[in-house]
Order: sequence, then structure tokens, then C-alpha cells
Amino acid sequence: MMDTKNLLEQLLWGGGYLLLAPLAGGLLAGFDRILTARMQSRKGPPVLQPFYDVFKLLEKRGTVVNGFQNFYMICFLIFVMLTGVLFFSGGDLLLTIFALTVAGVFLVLGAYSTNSPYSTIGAERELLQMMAYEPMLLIVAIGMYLVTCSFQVRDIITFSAPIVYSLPAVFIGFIFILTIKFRKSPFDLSSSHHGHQEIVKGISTEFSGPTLALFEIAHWYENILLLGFVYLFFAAFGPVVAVVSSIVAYIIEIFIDNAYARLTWRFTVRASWTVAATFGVVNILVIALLK
Amino acid sequence: MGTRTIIPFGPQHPVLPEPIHLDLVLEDEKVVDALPSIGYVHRGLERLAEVKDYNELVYVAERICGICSFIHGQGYCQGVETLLNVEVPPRAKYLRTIWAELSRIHSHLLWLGLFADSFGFESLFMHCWRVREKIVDIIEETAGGRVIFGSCKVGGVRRDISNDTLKRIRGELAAIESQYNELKPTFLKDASVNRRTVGVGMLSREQAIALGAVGPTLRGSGVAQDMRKLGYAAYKELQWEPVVETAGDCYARTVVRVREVTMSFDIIRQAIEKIPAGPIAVKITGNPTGEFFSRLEQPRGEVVYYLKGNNTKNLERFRIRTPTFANSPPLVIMLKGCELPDVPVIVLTIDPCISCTER
Amino acid sequence: MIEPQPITTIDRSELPAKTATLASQGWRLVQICCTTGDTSLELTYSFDKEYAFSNLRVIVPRSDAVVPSITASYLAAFTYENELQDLFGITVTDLAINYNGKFYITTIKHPFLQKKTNTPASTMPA
Amino acid sequence: MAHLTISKIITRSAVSKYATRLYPFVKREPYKNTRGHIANEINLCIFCSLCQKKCPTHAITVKKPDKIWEIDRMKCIQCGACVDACPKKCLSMDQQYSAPSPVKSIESFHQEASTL
Repeated sequence: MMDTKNLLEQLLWGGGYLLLAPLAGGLLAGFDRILTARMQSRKGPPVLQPFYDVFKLLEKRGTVVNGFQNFYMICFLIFVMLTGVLFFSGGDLLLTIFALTVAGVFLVLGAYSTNSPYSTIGAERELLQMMAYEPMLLIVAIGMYLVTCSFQVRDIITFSAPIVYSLPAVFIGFIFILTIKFRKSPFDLSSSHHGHQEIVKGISTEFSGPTLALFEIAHWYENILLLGFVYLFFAAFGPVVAVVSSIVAYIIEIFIDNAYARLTWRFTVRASWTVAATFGVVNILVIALLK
Repeated sequence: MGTRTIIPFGPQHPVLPEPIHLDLVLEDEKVVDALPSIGYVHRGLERLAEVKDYNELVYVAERICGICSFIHGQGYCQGVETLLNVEVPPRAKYLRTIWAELSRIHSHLLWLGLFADSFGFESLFMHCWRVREKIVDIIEETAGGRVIFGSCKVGGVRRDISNDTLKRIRGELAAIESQYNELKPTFLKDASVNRRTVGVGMLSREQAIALGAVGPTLRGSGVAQDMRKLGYAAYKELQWEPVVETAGDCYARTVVRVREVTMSFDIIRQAIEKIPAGPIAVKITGNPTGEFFSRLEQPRGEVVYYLKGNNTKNLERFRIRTPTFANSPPLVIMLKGCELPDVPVIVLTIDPCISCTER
Repeated sequence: MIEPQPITTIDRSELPAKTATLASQGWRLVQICCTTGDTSLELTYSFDKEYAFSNLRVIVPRSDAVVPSITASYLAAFTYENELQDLFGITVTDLAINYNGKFYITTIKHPFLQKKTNTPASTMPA
Repeated sequence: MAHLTISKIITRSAVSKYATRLYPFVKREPYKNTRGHIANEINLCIFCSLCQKKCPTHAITVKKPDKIWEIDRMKCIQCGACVDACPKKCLSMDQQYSAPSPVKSIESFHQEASTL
């Protein structure tokens, strides 16, 4: 049964996510660019640069190859937002993961609809990436269920003991696939970082102007959502420690991004399944046996 | 068998911003065929030789390419000097050696950076270029330009480097070399880098010879051939041996270049120690006659200048065969059967210089 | 530093056989070069084997500018031979990979055959 | 085989000052030899037009009757051939690069009659 107070709280959190996630995500992206630049001995842009970029993109004239392209991109953004709302209002973790997959599928459809060889290859790679990270995401959900006996985020977040203590290996596995989700080296396969590599930005090649801005904003929403997952592992330590832990996880991802070459999809799938099978499954078996 | 797609690679966005175009025929992500086309920016510099004074042509030769600029000028001058029967003073020979090796270091560091970029290693790319910048500074201090030296002329060199400056540069180079040494393990030992280079783009020794590969592409396949062994400039008075690797893959070609940078540092050190005093140029009289193939080792490989003089101010024929031109057929063979993500990596291992090729 | 650079002048009909011999002996094709004369075209094929340098020369009249291809023994020659076709208007027979005049796309057909003129200053490249 | 081989360099870079120069605000001192642009001490010029003859890009035009010496900055490649050729040594290589410009322009030096 849901009382009014609970509903209000959910609305507050969901609404708060919708409003604040792009702000936080954009700032995070700006911080990412500065830290990356410093790791490369450069000064880097101002922290607000991602916002400038997006505003500039929004002002540009949109060029589309296929009318459906924009429709798919809007669906992608809406589903990412929906996923975030589900998660932050304390909804079902499993549902969140599936909604995120649906969002991803819309992105892939958008890339396929353009008929460009680059985005087709990018879309194929994106599908392979989804194949690579899905098992581990499910293991995260199952692991959390085993520990807390609930798939509801609101129950997981209020669980008394830090989940990371019970699921250390699952956490490592999750950090591993976060690299794929954040589109960072060594797994930035579907959208190569620089425009002059083999697939010329791949999945986002044919998106421009306002549509590309939507892609960026969706990516900010997505990043905050993913850091929310990290938060869950540390929730019992209190909000400050948990937020700091999420930021540290992000810094680790930036570090990995700068310390690795891009690898191939074969390796990505093999490696992430191996990680899921060893770290994830072993951790879950241990938990299940100890219960 | 998957459906075949043709994906254009270049001319607008190849790995390095230069206009080479490859039509890649793909089956899924496997490259079944690669067809190169060039000629987008062909400049016809060879014909310019027929209307320009042979002394002025040095400036044209230096501008064939911005990266291997010095050696283009040097090769042209050596060719004309041979036709004129002129012996360059020893100090000029040493200075040419020092500048040529500086340009080799800066070219290889540039390549190492671009190569890192080809497999998506942005930070390694930036750090290679950070080190390269120091070399470019030395070049600007001694020659006046960052990449266009403008220092060679028929009969010698145009400017001297004082012995004090040379000593100071030796110290600076030692510091630069230690910075460079920090970067070496990432190319040689890093797991993610090795996964992208080892066993990729195989070229056997026999293929390399049959297809006319030159430079690090040839040496990476186990052929010890480095045109500096012909003994031009001061090379025959210095201690060095061609760098050879036998594996014939992208990794081997990387190792060749990584080791060559170290060797170039060493050659410069030796040259600074041995450099004799004396004049830096001789006076040139007469007009070139006869024909000569001037062969030099560029950072990218053997370059051949064919000069034919007819006892006038202009050369009758000036033909430049640049290393990238010779390395294109091996590239096509290496690309067949590779995976799409390996294409930029393989293309870069021949160190393509399209502006040279489009002379 | 002057290395011997022997040049052997041969007839164009001997070319495929001679290059096949060189290829079997492990010589590497260095370059193919064309020099334009008033009535003839002079082709020089250069080879290298362990720093030894050797050349074959074929002279063909401008009116009958046809040479056999050497791609049978040296596949790599296709770049040079396409260059000969596009810039010098030489017909290369039995060329393994023939771009049919599209290797260099030039505004003037066979630009290297044009008469040498003193380029006026205004048209010099900047 | 090793992982994270570059970690030492990127960590050190992240905590120390960046290596790049904030160019328009911070400029490096040019070297003594830097080939920036050609300068002409026009009052010493005798308008012999040797520089015009030696210039490989035909960037220099000398108009002896009008006592005008012109240089097309966009054509000039800073090779310094004119400086080497100049008999009066009125031409020199300045260390500052010529400013970038969206239009091609020819810079003229005019010698006042009174100075001769």
C-alpha cells in the first residue's frame, strides 16, 4: 500500500532527477574533460564547456537523413529519463535495467535508420556492447536481491549494512562494465572518441545539431543513473560517503580511459562475460551458500 | 558470409589528416579488399625543376613535405653536388647529420603519437607530442623554423651551430631522451597496446622485398637495409647499425621506430663529439650535367631522387620517389583480411606521408 | 659516397624476361622513372639488392609509347605504371591493377608530356 | 605484458602544471634564428632587384623608378634567399611571424626622395 507521503517523496525524487540530472551530468562531463586534459598535460576547457557545446548544438540547423532518426533519438532520451525516474523514485531495479535496454535499442534503431556504413557498424557494435554488459547488470540486480531480499531501490537504499561488503566482486564487475556504459577506452567501440578513426564517431555519425544535443543530454542522464547504481553499493555509509564513492568510481573510469588503448569487440564480449562469470557468479554463489 | 559493404576511408577523415582514400570492401567487420586512390592534391613539383634555377629548387625540395623536410633538401643537394662533382666540407656534413637525425626523432615521435591515436590511446598521443615539442624547439633554435629547416644549400649548409650551442643541446637532448624513455614501455609492453599491434598486418620478408617495401616497413620484416649505410653525410664515420625486427607485424614496425629514436639520439651525441671545425659551405660554379640517383634514408624509408642535368641552370628531370609511394603496395596486401578496427593501425604502420607522395 | 649505378639499356620486348630474372634473384624494385625527350621517352627501372643498385633502361618513341608491364614479376610496379599512364600517356600492356587513367585525376591530360614553358610569376604556387 | 604502463605519467601530469602554453595570452620568446618575416630598412635600399630575382616564390616586386619595394606576405615562404642576396644588407629576417590575415595583401615600402 502506498500512502500519500510516500507518493509525494517519490514524485519529489523523480522530479528532482529530471531537473537536476542534466545539470549534474553536464558538470560531471566538464569535470571529466578537465581531468582528462590534465592527465594529458593540457589545460582543458572551462568546466561549463559541455553546456556551451549543447547550447550551440541546439541553435544549429538540424540535418537529417531519415525523418525517423529524430523520433528514435527523442525516444532514446525519453526512455533514459524514464529509467532514471524509475530508479530515483525507488522503483524496481529489474525494471530499470530493462527500461535502460529499451532506451539503448532506440539509439541503435536511430543509428540503423540513417543507412550510413559508419553508423551501421557503430550500431552493430552498440548491440554487441549491450550483449557484453547485460549479464553483469542482471547479476548486480540479482546480487542486490539476494542481499536485501528486494528488487525495490527504496528497500535496497535503506538496507542496514553496506552492500559492497557482501558483493565486493560484483562491484568490481560492475565497475568493469561501467567503462562500456560510459563509452570510455578500452571499450569505446561504438563511437570512437576521435572523428578520424575507423568508424568516424560510429553510432552518432549521422546525428547533428539539436539531435546530437539530445544525444549528449541523454548521455548525461544516463551517467547520473549509472552513478546511482554505484551509490547503492555504498548507501549504508550515509549519503556523503556514498556520493564521494560514486565520484571516485567516475575518476577511476577517467583514469582507465586514459591508460588504455581501444580494444576490439571480440575481446570486449569475451572479457566482460568472463568477468561476469567469475566475479559476478562466484560472488553470488558465495552469498547464496552462506544464507 | 556476410553481406559486402564498401566503406570509404578518407580522403576527408583518414587517421592522419591527409588526403589518401581507401575503398574498404567489408564482410561484416572483415576487410576483403582495399583499393587506394591518390592524386587528390598532386602538385607536380617534379615539373617545377624544369623551370627553376637548381639553387632555388632547394626551397621547393624542402617543401615537398613538412615532416621530412630537411632530408628532402639534403637529398636534393647531395644529388646536385654529385652532378657538379663538389665535395661538401666536413663540418657541413656533420651539421647535416645532426639536423637529419633531429628531424628523424621529431618525425618518429609524431608518428608514435598518431599511431597511439589510431588505436584510441589519446593520452599516449598527447604525451608523445609533448616530448616532440622539445625537439621542435631545438630545431627552431638552430635552423630558424619548426619543421622547415631552410638550412641546406647546394655546396653545404646555410648556417652554423656554434660548438657552445651544440654542447648545450647535448644536455637538453639527454633530458628529452629520459622523458622519451618513460613512454617506451607503453608501446613495447602495455597489454592493451600489444593486443592491437602483435600479429596484426603481417608482411613476410619475401613479401616485403617483392612488393618493394622500404624503411621501417622493410626492416620490421627482417631485412637489414638502411640507406644511411651508403655512407652519405657523416654516417660512415659514426657507430651505428640498422635496427631490424623479424616478426613483420605492426608491433615489429613499432619497435623498429621506437629503437630508431634511441639510435638517433646516440648518433647526434656522437656527431656533436666528433664535429670538426672549418667552413660550412663551398662556392658553387658551373651547371649540373649527367644523371644520378640520390638515395637517402628518411624517417619513412628510402627516398630516391633522380636528377638529370643538361649543363643549364635548370635540371632536365627531377624525379622523386617517396617512401610512402613505395610502401603503398605492401599496405594493400597487409590490409586484406584484417578487421576494420585494424585498418587505421595498419595504415599508420607504414607511416604514410601523403604530401610526400603527392609531390 | 658515390656508389656505382650501372644502367643497362635494353629493348622493351626484353623487359618482362629481364625483370623476372631479377625478381627471382631477390632484387627489390626501387622505382620506375620516365624522362621525356623531344621525340622519345626514356624509362628507367631501378633495382636494389643489399645496397647494390642497378638500372634497366628502355627507350620508346613518343609516337609508339607502349611498354609491357612488369607486374607479373613485381606486383608493386602497378603504382609506377599507372603513374606512367596518367602523367606520361604511356600505354602499359598487361597491367595487373589498371586504374584506367584514374590514378591521378588531372585537369590536363598527360601533364608531363606538355612542353616545358617558363611559368609566369602570376601562376606560381603561393 | 603489463597493464597501466602509462599510469605514472598520467598521474604526475594530473597533479602538476600542464605543459601547454595558453598561446594568445602567453607567448614564447622567439629564438635568435627564428625566421619570422622579412624586414626592409628601406632607406638603405638601392633597388637593385637582386632579391626579386632570387626569390623562389616571386613574392618580391621592386619598382626602381618609383622607389617602391613590395612584398606579398602570403607568397613569402621565409626562406631568406633575399636576405642572403641583398648587397646592401638592408633586408633582414625579423623574428616575429607575420600576422595571419583573411585577405591577401601586398606590403609596400616607399623610399622618401629626401633621404637619398
